[in-house]
Amino acid sequence: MVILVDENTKVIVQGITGRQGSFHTKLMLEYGTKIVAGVTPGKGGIDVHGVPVYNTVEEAVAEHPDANTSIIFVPARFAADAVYEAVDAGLKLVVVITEHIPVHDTMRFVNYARIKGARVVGPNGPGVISPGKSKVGIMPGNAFRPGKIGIVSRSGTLTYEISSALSRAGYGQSTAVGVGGDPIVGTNPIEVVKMFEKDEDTDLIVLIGEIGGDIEERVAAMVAKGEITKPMVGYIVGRTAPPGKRMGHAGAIISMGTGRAEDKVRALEEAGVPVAETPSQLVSLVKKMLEGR
Amino acid sequence: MVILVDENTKVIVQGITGRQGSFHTKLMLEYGTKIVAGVTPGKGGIDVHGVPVYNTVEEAVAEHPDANTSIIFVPARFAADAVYEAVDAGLKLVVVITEHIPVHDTMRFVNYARIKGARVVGPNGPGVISPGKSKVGIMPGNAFRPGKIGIVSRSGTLTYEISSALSRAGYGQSTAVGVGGDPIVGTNPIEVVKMFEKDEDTDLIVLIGEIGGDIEERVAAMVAKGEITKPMVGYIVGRTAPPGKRMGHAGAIISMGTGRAEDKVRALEEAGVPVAETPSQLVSLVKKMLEGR
Amino acid sequence: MKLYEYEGKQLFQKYGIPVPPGIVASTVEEAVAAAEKLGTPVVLKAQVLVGGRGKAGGIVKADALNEVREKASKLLGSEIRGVPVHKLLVEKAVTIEKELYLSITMDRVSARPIILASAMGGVDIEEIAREHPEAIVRRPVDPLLGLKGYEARIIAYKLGIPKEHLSTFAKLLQGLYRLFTDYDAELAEINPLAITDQGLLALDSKVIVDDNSLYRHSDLLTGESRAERGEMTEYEEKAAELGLAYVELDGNIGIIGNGAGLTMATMDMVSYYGGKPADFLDLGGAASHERVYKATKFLMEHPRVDVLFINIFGGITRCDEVAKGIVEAVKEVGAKKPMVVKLVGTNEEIGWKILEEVGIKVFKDMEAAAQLAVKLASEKRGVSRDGHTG
Amino acid sequence: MKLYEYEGKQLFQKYGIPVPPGIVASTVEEAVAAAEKLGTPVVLKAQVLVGGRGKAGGIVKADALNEVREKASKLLGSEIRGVPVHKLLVEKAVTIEKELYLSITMDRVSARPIILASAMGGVDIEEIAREHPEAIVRRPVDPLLGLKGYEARIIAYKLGIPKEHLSTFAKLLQGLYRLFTDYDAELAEINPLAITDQGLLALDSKVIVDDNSLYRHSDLLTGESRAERGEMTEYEEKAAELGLAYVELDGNIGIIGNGAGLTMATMDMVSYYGGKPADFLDLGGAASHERVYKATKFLMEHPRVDVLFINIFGGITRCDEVAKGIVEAVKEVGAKKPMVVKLVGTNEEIGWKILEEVGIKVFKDMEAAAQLAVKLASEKRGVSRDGHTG
Repeated sequence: MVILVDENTKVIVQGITGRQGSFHTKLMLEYGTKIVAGVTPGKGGIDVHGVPVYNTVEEAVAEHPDANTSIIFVPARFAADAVYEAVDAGLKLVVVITEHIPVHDTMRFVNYARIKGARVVGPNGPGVISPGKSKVGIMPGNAFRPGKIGIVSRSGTLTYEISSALSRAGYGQSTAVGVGGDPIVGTNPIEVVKMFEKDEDTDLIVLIGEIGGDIEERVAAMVAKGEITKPMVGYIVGRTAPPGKRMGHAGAIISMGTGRAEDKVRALEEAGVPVAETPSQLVSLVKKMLEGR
Repeated sequence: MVILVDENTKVIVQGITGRQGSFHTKLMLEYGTKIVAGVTPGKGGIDVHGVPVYNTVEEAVAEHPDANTSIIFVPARFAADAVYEAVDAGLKLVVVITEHIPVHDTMRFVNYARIKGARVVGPNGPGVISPGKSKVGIMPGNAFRPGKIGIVSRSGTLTYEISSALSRAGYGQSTAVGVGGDPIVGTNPIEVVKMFEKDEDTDLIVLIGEIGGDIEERVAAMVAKGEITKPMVGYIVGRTAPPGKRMGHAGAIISMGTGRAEDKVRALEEAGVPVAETPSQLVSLVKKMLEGR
Repeated sequence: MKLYEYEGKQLFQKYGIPVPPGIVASTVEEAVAAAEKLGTPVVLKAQVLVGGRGKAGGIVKADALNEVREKASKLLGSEIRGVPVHKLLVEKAVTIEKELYLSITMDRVSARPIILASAMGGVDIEEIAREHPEAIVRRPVDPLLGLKGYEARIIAYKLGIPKEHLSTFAKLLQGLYRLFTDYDAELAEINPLAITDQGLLALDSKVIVDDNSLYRHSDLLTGESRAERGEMTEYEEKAAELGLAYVELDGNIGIIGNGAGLTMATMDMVSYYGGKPADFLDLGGAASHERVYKATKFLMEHPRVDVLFINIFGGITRCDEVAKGIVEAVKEVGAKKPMVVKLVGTNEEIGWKILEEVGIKVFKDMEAAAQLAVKLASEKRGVSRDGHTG
Repeated sequence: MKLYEYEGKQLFQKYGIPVPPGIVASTVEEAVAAAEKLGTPVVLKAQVLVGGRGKAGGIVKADALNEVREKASKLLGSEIRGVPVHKLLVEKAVTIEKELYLSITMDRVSARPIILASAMGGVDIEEIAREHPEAIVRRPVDPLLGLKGYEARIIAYKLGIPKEHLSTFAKLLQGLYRLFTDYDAELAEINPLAITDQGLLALDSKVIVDDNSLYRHSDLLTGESRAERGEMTEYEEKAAELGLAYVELDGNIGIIGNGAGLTMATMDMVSYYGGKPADFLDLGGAASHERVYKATKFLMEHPRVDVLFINIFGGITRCDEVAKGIVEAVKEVGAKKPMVVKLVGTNEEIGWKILEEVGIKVFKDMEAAAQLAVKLASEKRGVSRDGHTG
């Protein structure tokens, strides 16, 4: 079953004529993702890597009524508008790659999407991949392979590093979700963990967290309450980060007494979720948990 | 069955300590309306005609979880806030009596209520009465009696005049809805007519319209298309009103080529809805239609 | 409240909507100075709040300063459709390539703001609607979210706005929407919105602000009265000061009702029986005797009113209060004009008694009362005519 | 961007949030003049962007002008927690009856603004949260609708605000919410919000504006650099100018990674093996060789860095580009400092070859690389110590 994206995912690329949009459209097509249309205002009529381009999402959806997903590469100042356009056109999954979107914009479009029954993933994230089925994102496809591990992560590259280590060790992934590095994201790890819990194609959940906020603590609380029953392994980065400083991601900051890595690690461990200190330890923990069953 | 309000309606009066709020609370109680609580910020703890008063609707609903309806008497500047408060507290019907509410405020709270699954009736209207069951409004109860006529009207006093004439002639009412005299109202005559069409306690619909907008024309179109099958009688006032002038009601104005009484009358008559020229004619038309069946 | 063209254009500028360079002038000298500053040719536009100003000669072009002087002298102090011209907007003339129509108003059915736009501008929207309904783009806007950029672009594409003006148009429309909401407008209209040699320009403005919202727009209040602005007659302004909902009409039967619907029904009925209403005057809900007294006195003193027809349904309004108010007025002003009263409802019998004591006949049926009022009015006109000829 | 207390209070005034009368002073004379104008007693408040300013002596009361002179002289030019004091806010002293806490920030779980309020103000929210979690009122706000009046009142009731201050509190909170959204704040905090002899007053302000939104808040940009404001170190500002996401730390192992998570993982691993990271430096996605060159050169020239540890996972980023950038930097600066590179992923073999050609050893395993970096760093410190002692 996997989560969020699969072989039925039909994608519209917003900002397809930009450098990033065009480049990743090519990579997604190569991966096998079904991209049905692209949108760039004023560029309607051309095509990009064989994908027809429209001026508006409304138009693109009218021509390609099977479209159900959008991936957004438009610049930060215009990204919120692009999300509204996708949601209003009826697309039910909107993956926002763009970084540096003002967080108040994000709060508004995330709440708007909720009202309209659509889901946003991101912003400022790598997107979603269900290996072998669909990649709606910018992750390198070769770091992933099909399997039974569900990965949810606040980080991009670290996820690739870990999934490729898991892949090498023989543990493929059902779906890997990069939720995005901003303080406010459309889909947070709590929600993704719940999806994995229900997904019959996922046997074990890898939670890659970092400093900032208390989402990891809340996942731990869900595990402690028995709401999550699948085995889970954690990895939390930023143990050495000083408080009050943003570590690259806008969301990676210890502030107002919350967000410390040590609190997250403790909460997870107290809930029975082993937490790795290095990627190789993480692979061993996964191995141990799966073989221990 | 009747529509909107009945014996299960449990009312919270917002602005209960004001002159109007207190006076009409008394009249509604005398009519038999089930008023469970009142709200006036800062006046929590007192009671008005035996009705306990709270500072907030949240508190009133916590104490009276059976409340499902609100009637609002608060001044125009605070009325929008009162509607949000009622809707957020989970009340599903909000009757707004207040007049002079800025219409942009109304647009916003009407759309908000829709999203939250609540219905607004009004503003600037007399409210709703289902004779013998419940009166959530300011209409004189003795002008109405139980029966099978559904009345929907943009006017207050004219409705009382007509319903009392109907009552005297032996035609009681299932429900009478005063939608309000503003250009934007929470529930328009189209919606009320649809409710009457489905209501098994309503045999005939009386539509009391006036100049402004084209809602009456749209009702006529529904009749013409066969979407409304119950007998209907119309009465449209403002035949002698000049264009560009507001006739008392903010919504009663002929502008931008729409809203003329003659167009409404023509549309209704062409759809087969007889339109009265005077209240006594209206009673005769009702008589004829009901006896002709 | 309707805004003058120049007031609307000041708001346009505040919201980034481009308008031609222009200066307001109250005197001929100011107009000439303005034209000199702007450079000729200019357009002189009479600032009056009536429709069809152009056809009535309120907009004229002047190619040179002496022409400005001559035409401004003619316009200032003249009347456009009965409204005196106190101010001119002197604007630099532009070369128009194409005229569009753009407005935002309220859609009663969806309870949302709605954008109306057409590539056929320069004429009334009614005319476009009648003759080319398919040429109007209609798009309701979610009032909780506002107009999103992509929605403005969609409208631009539908109007066929040329590529070079697309982003200006989208920004302009978003500005107009913000103006519409920030200023509680009932209508914000640009007609024509022109593609000119100077780019996209709003050549006219029509902004109507919701009277109920004026308390939060004190920047719009100029101190000029509604009568001075030509939005109300002198009597309407007087009635507004008394707190009465009153509209002046041209008949001779003075009408008082309680409730807008009932009052309009009263007007209609008078007309149905062959009479002519002199006004619409709605007492509103729960009218006190003071209010009734004020309204009655006001109409009794109105020169055009020959007969008074008072039509009351006493629901929350009490008939005894109404009767008391009428009697107070009659006692003060004297019963110079015949009066027909229909009075039913709460405390009706007390009310009837109060009125009958001073010799006022009371009806229970509004149709019979209307017929009598019409009859009395036609007699009065007869008398009055006799008086003049006699 | 963090705002100074006085900047935050200027915004407060714009949004109708009452603050004590106050004047900013950059010199002792200005401070004395301000105190004279306000009337003593006054409070002198060092304008520095660090926490715990009060405990560090940055807030002092002065009862008379000579005391103002004396204390302002001491404060101006001194350092509060390492940050030099350039400006004082001179405020009229008030008598405090009660201190409350009030802030708006973002709630990550609900993706909404959240109001935090407590009747126990004057101390850090962390302290209240730790010791009296039940004393904090939390209320998320719908960002599409904004904070409604009734919500502000509910919070007031929950805090037990005295009746006479209820409506001021509700207006103040709505003002704070508008400020929070209008200025894209991550945090808008009033601590303490005090009930004083002058009514409700915001005695302090803490406003943090989202850096990503600064393009729409040009009114906040004072021309002062982030380093001058004490928000960044000199090197952080330099890195920002180079477009690098860099945070300075106090160790000696310079860290470069691609991706914030991987870079933090690299720091953690260095620490896990006993080393001390000198920084966090994230190249971001799809880094070009120019970017790698800049980052490498920047750290090689940083005085505190003894060893460089570069940890790259080549996904979209190509390993050959990374290797090229490193070699460019080494060629320019010279290989004065040992360098450990872990490089895997897209085009890794080309990358390895490029690096090996200049004698840089490349790892495929980040843990082995981290261990080596730590070892080299401790040797280097040894050498360096030897150098000093020798």
